[in-house]
Amino acid sequence: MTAPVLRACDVTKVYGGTHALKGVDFAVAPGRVTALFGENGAGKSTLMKILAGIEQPTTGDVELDGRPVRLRSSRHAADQGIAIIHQELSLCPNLSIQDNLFLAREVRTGLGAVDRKEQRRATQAVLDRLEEHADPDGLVGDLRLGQQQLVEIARALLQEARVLIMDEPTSALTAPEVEVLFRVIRELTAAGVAVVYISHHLDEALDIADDVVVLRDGALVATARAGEVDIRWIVEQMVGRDQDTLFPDREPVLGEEALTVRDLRVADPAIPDRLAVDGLSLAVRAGEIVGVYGLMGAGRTELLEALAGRLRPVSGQVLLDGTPLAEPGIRARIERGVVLVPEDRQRDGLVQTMSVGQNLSLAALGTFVRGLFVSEPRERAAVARAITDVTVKTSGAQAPIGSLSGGNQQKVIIGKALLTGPRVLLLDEPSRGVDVGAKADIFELMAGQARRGLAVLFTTSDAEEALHIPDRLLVLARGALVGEFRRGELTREELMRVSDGGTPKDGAA
Amino acid sequence: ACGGGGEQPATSASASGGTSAAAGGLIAIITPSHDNPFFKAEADAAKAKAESLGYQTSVASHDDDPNKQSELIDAAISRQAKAIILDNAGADASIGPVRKATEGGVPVFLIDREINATGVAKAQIVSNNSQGAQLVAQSFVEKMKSKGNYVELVGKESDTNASVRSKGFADVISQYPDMKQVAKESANWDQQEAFTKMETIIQKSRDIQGVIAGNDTMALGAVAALKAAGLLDKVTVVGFDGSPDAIAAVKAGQMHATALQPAALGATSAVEQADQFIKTGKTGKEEKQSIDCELVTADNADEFGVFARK
Amino acid sequence: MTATTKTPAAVPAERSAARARRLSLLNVAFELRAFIALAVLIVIFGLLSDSFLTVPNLITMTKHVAINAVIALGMLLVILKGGIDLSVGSIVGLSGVVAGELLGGLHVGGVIAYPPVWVVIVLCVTVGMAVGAVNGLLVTRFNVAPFIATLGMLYVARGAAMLISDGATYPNLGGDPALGNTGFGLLGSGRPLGLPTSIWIMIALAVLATLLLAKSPFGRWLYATGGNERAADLSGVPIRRVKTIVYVISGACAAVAGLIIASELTSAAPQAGETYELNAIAAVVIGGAALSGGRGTVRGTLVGAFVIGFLADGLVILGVSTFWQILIKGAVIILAVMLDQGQQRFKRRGAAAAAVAASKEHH
Amino acid sequence: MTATTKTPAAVPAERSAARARRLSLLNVAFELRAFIALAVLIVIFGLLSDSFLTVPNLITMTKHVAINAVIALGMLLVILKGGIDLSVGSIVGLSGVVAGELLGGLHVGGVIAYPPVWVVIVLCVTVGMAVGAVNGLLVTRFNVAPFIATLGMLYVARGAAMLISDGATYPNLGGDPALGNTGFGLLGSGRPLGLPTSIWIMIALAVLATLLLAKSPFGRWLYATGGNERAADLSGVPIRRVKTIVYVISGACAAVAGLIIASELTSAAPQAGETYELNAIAAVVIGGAALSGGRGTVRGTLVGAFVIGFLADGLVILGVSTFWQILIKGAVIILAVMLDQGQQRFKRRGAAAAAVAASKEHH
Ligand SMILES: Nc1ncnc2c1ncn2[C@@H]1O[C@H](COP(=O)(O)OP(=O)(O)OP(=O)(O)O)[C@@H](O)[C@H]1O
Ligand SMILES: Nc1ncnc2c1ncn2[C@@H]1O[C@H](COP(=O)(O)OP(=O)(O)OP(=O)(O)O)[C@@H](O)[C@H]1O
Ligand SMILES: [Mg+2]
Ligand SMILES: [Mg+2]
Repeated sequence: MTAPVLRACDVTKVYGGTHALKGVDFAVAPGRVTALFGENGAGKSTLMKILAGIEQPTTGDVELDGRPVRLRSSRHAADQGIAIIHQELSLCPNLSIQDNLFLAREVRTGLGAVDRKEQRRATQAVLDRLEEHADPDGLVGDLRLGQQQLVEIARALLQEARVLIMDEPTSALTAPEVEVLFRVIRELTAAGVAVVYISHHLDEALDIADDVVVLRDGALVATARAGEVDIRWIVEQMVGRDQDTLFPDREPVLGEEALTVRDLRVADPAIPDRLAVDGLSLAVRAGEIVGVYGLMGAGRTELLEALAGRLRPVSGQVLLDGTPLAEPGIRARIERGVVLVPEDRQRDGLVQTMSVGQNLSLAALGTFVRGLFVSEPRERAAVARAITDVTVKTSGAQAPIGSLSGGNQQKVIIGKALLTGPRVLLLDEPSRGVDVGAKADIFELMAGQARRGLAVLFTTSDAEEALHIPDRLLVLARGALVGEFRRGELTREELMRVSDGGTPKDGAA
Repeated sequence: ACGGGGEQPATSASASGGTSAAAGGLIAIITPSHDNPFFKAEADAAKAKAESLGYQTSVASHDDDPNKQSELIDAAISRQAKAIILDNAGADASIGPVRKATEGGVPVFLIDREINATGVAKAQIVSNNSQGAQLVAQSFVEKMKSKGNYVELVGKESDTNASVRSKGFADVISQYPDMKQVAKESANWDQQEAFTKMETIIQKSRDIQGVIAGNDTMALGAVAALKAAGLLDKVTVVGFDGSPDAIAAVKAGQMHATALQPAALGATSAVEQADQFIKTGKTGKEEKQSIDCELVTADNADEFGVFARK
Repeated sequence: MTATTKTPAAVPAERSAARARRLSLLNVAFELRAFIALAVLIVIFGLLSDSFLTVPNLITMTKHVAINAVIALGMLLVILKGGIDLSVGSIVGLSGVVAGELLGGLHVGGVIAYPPVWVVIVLCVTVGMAVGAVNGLLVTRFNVAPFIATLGMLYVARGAAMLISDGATYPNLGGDPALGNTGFGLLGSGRPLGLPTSIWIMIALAVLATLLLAKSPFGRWLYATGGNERAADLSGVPIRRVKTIVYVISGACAAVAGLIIASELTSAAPQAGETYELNAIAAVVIGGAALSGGRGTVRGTLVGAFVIGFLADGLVILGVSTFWQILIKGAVIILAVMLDQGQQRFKRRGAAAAAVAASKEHH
Repeated sequence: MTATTKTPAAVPAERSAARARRLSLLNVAFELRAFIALAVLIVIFGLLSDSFLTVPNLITMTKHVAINAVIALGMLLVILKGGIDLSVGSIVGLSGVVAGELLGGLHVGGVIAYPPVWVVIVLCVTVGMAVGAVNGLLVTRFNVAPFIATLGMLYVARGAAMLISDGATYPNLGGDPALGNTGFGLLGSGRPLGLPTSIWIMIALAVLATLLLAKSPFGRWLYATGGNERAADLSGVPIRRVKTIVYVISGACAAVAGLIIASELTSAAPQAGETYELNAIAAVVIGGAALSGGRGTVRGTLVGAFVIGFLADGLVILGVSTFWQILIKGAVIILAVMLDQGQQRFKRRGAAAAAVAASKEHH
């Protein structure tokens, strides 16, 4: 193996109370693709941010070409030839594609002005290379998510870096777009660029990788040559424990049909040109856990948000216990017993300025009111019960919500939803970004609620979860149902094929 | 037609913004904000007089912002007004704009406040602030039997009239060694601020026998504070302007005196001189004309109306 | 590191508990910073002037504080929501003018009706609430930024006050026993139990506001909306209603302040209340509220109002020139908020340092 | 749906191109809304008054617009960043006072030096920039919210202006040929090529600002910082520098406006510029900028300044009472911004309708 160009030596990173990285050694070699695997929250992005100068390690060093460097900022790292594609899009929606691509590294004319012509030419060239037909002067905010991700990729390519870090570059890309990206990656490695590739699509990542590195709970647990390992091995290393304890068996006791959805159409709130949910019908019975699997952008979030009353569907019908949920609005749905645990914890789930207890009781506040005021004893009792029910680890109801770990924050949000006494529990990616233990707790919680007769509908991006947790799995692609399976009916490979192959309507597009 | 007040002569029945070809042309009347009744009275009087002489009028307020005043004068020039009747926004800050108007062919007739230059405006018809202040101060001293502690409330410190009046007060009161000024605060011509400051001053010492204020609004604020503190019987309050509210307070025995500035008189006289100037090129009067203020006390309060003798 | 007999899990738990205790002590100390600022002011002025620390003077100053405090309580709710209300100063003027107009008699079909004082008060507060409702409507239904919506209403309400009064001051709001509309002056000059009515009003509103914020569901909704509007929405909080209501309350508070002023002076001027919005905002922010919403208390806001009011009166008592008064006020606003920022940073740094220490222990 | 011979892929592409064209036309129409508002004003005033649409009057009005426009250009940059600058009005006053003080002579060790006019101008602008730098420092280093930092500086700068001038107005800034410091008046009264200097200054600054925003890297950085500060930071944009610079520029613009006013009046009053910040903010917002940052243009801001200026002057020419003027101004601000919101919603709704149509076609 050639000498590594960039290397992290015994790096730790602490955020508040969480240890995101625990003494990790990691190296990338020129001309090779290193695939980094790990569960949500394993610390992949944190490690990459440290290598790209965005975060400083709490302890440990970064070495470039064998010499220790302190990468002060992303700009500083970029100047050293390290480029990164961020997991979360970091584009300015109010600027054009070319402005985003050249932000802070504008091409200047002799007079010091931005050389738009040259920039446009270069932008066109890099877009062509990615086989993306977008106007270099079009606003980024007008692009669909996948195109934005391509812009993010294009920006990194333009830097002609020696080290290119790709943190989930394909989460919103279609299969043909991924093909193009892989071609570009191969061109880059042929030219001696070191590439780090992170993706939750394990087979895809294994496909492009030369080396494999697995992180678990902030520690490096395994490294290997790509040719020597298979997906099964990677999953084992990632999860680090028997899958059976994570995915307990259960025997559902099914009741009547609780939630019925008929021919639902929902416009994408970000890009109204597009229907995020396109003529979907489904049903969930009391006591049943139904999973919704799909790639990013499949429309799962919009589906759940429409059911929860946040988005107003373009057309279609939603029924609870056979009666239509006619009244619009989240409040009305909560009163009828339909409640959502949102995907984005920080943005939609928690009120950061409030305590654990206040967050827990927020949605059910009305039930504690006596006379004009919230009855403190009632609220306190309910909160205490919820904390034990959903097994939140906290110093008390008074603790600020920010002091909890991600998994416990997620449990608080679920607890908040359960305090409303729902009939239908909707959970959008309930296991995203929570650690293995909390994940098991959350699944156990879902199972417990189903046993008590709730209808549970949840989404996931994790294939293992999709295969093992739900009694019934719905696979979504581009807003439409492309498959429905009972537990055990489906293998991993089949799932990938179904969800990835585009909608049946589009055929082999 | 919006300022209200004043009779509408048949010749100018149309809205005031109409053609300047009609009748005798346009006279622009510019005063400080009409939320002070004094300026409103003055503007109303000028407007009524000008319209009775067959002129169009445009009434505007500069809110004591010299820049806005300058803009209003610009507007008058570009509309080729025949004359500007101006209660200005600062003795120094107004010289430039007045000169600009004169050079632009529009004669300016100043009322109420003078500017620190002569030969620029055609007339400066101002109430004699100094005389009025002395008049009030004299009466104040007499009522206080030439001795005692008193408070002075000064107007906005950037306003010339505030300092002229303050100096007028001092010219008189300083002759009486037993008159002791215990506090001097600016209340920005404002009633609520005068009220608050007076209350605070009372806290410093209740041993106060007199309050002399730069205008009636502040005097009335002081009256309210003194009344609330139960001191009004023992304290002599005097103001300046002769506003209807103050005259009512004088009649009610709450204020001892105020100096009435004959706003209407100055304004009508300015319009008459403007008319004269437009027709003959001369006003026939000296530039600086001062109109004496009149002392209003309980003895003669009934004789006065809205900034004028009845 | 020294060896320990405790289980590894127990160590960090205990440590972090100790840390939390330490931090919360610090927090209390800083929560008190507005109090500290106030205490510093009181000590300085008390040393420099004999008359400052007398009971009557403290009562008078508190009376002055009351007007700003009443407006600031309404403003606090708006700021907790993450908004701002620039129109309160104009509402103060409008409310007084409406009182003046009503006490002067209503022309109803040829006859003049003189509504009793309580009706006048109710109507004035209603006018304030109406202006607030327009603010709320603009913000919630038409998505106009609060700054712009209330800036527009600043002009509209002031213009309305001027038009109603024709720019004139309403003198003599004492009413006439013959007409049965006396008593308006009591709001300003009454002294139940030895304290001016306005102080009682401030106390009553502060108690109400505290109950509303700390005890009622609405208070919780408000904090949630200001803290994270999207999360509040998803939890079923009626965020539009919450937002509209805070503007209505703010308008009502401003109207009450307008009534107090008019009553104290027994006269109402349409230009009353100019720039009062700035004082109210300053009080709320000095009291520790975040302009971004979700953080702030009634107690803090009251202390903020006291800081501003005592500063102003104290400088008058000391005879400091008006010009210095302006400059010092600006400096105090900035310093108070910098102190707040310092606190936040300090808190964060402390937490990070503790975590690193804990992490070293691990190895 | 009717059959089509085109390939399935081509249909949506073409459709969306057509839709994009339609939308962009609509967009231009709405971009023009401020122009439309202006045009409506001009037509109404032109019909109601003969003297409105005369060349001298248009020049005069533009001269008045220039002062607000100069301040608004600086404000635009601050608002593009997502901030706000409340201190500009006070800087206007401070700048004039400093000019007055300097033209009156500097006491340097017993002798009095009279700096030439250009030195005076440079020093005044420097003072404005210094106040802006303090704003920037407070915002970037001490994390004080822009509203509060600049509110504090509003008082501090005003107090400073009052203290320097002792509240008095500086008369007669014409200078003295014997002292070699004449020419200050030209800034206000000069008429190169027939247009007042202030209009030329406005044009020059507008051109500079356009170049800065549209052509320079700094402009990109500014829009990026206002649009997504985190992304800008990650891309290596020096966001602190960008933020500080916009406050400095805003301070400089306000100082220039103060100089123009002082020069026009050949006198400088310390209270000059009160509430000018509100007019500047209104101009920027009417011109289509978002207070949240990242959206706004020089052209729009100029048109906004013209709307406000022409409205004020037109109402005076029509003889509308001052009270109505205040009210109408507020209403126009709100309406202009509601129009903007309407546009955004319209855009979204139009797109949603198109999406439904497209989906129906699919089936
Ligand atoms: N800014 C932050 N503040 C606090 N905690 C953080 C922060 N960033 C990351 N963490 C925590 O650090 C841990 C590692 O996060 P990281 O984003 O590196 O995971 P990841 O492996 O990239 O996960 P994913 O697959 O979801 O992207 C998580 O527990 C996360 O909650
Ligand atoms: N990282 C992101 N950055 C910006 N916008 C995003 C991001 N992720 C999602 N969105 C927006 O949120 C909407 C939610 O749709 P999304 O793509 O999440 O559908 P989904 O099927 O729920 O997929 P997933 O749950 O994997 O995100 C998208 O249309 C997109 O506009
Ligand atoms: Mg990650
Ligand atoms: Mg989703």
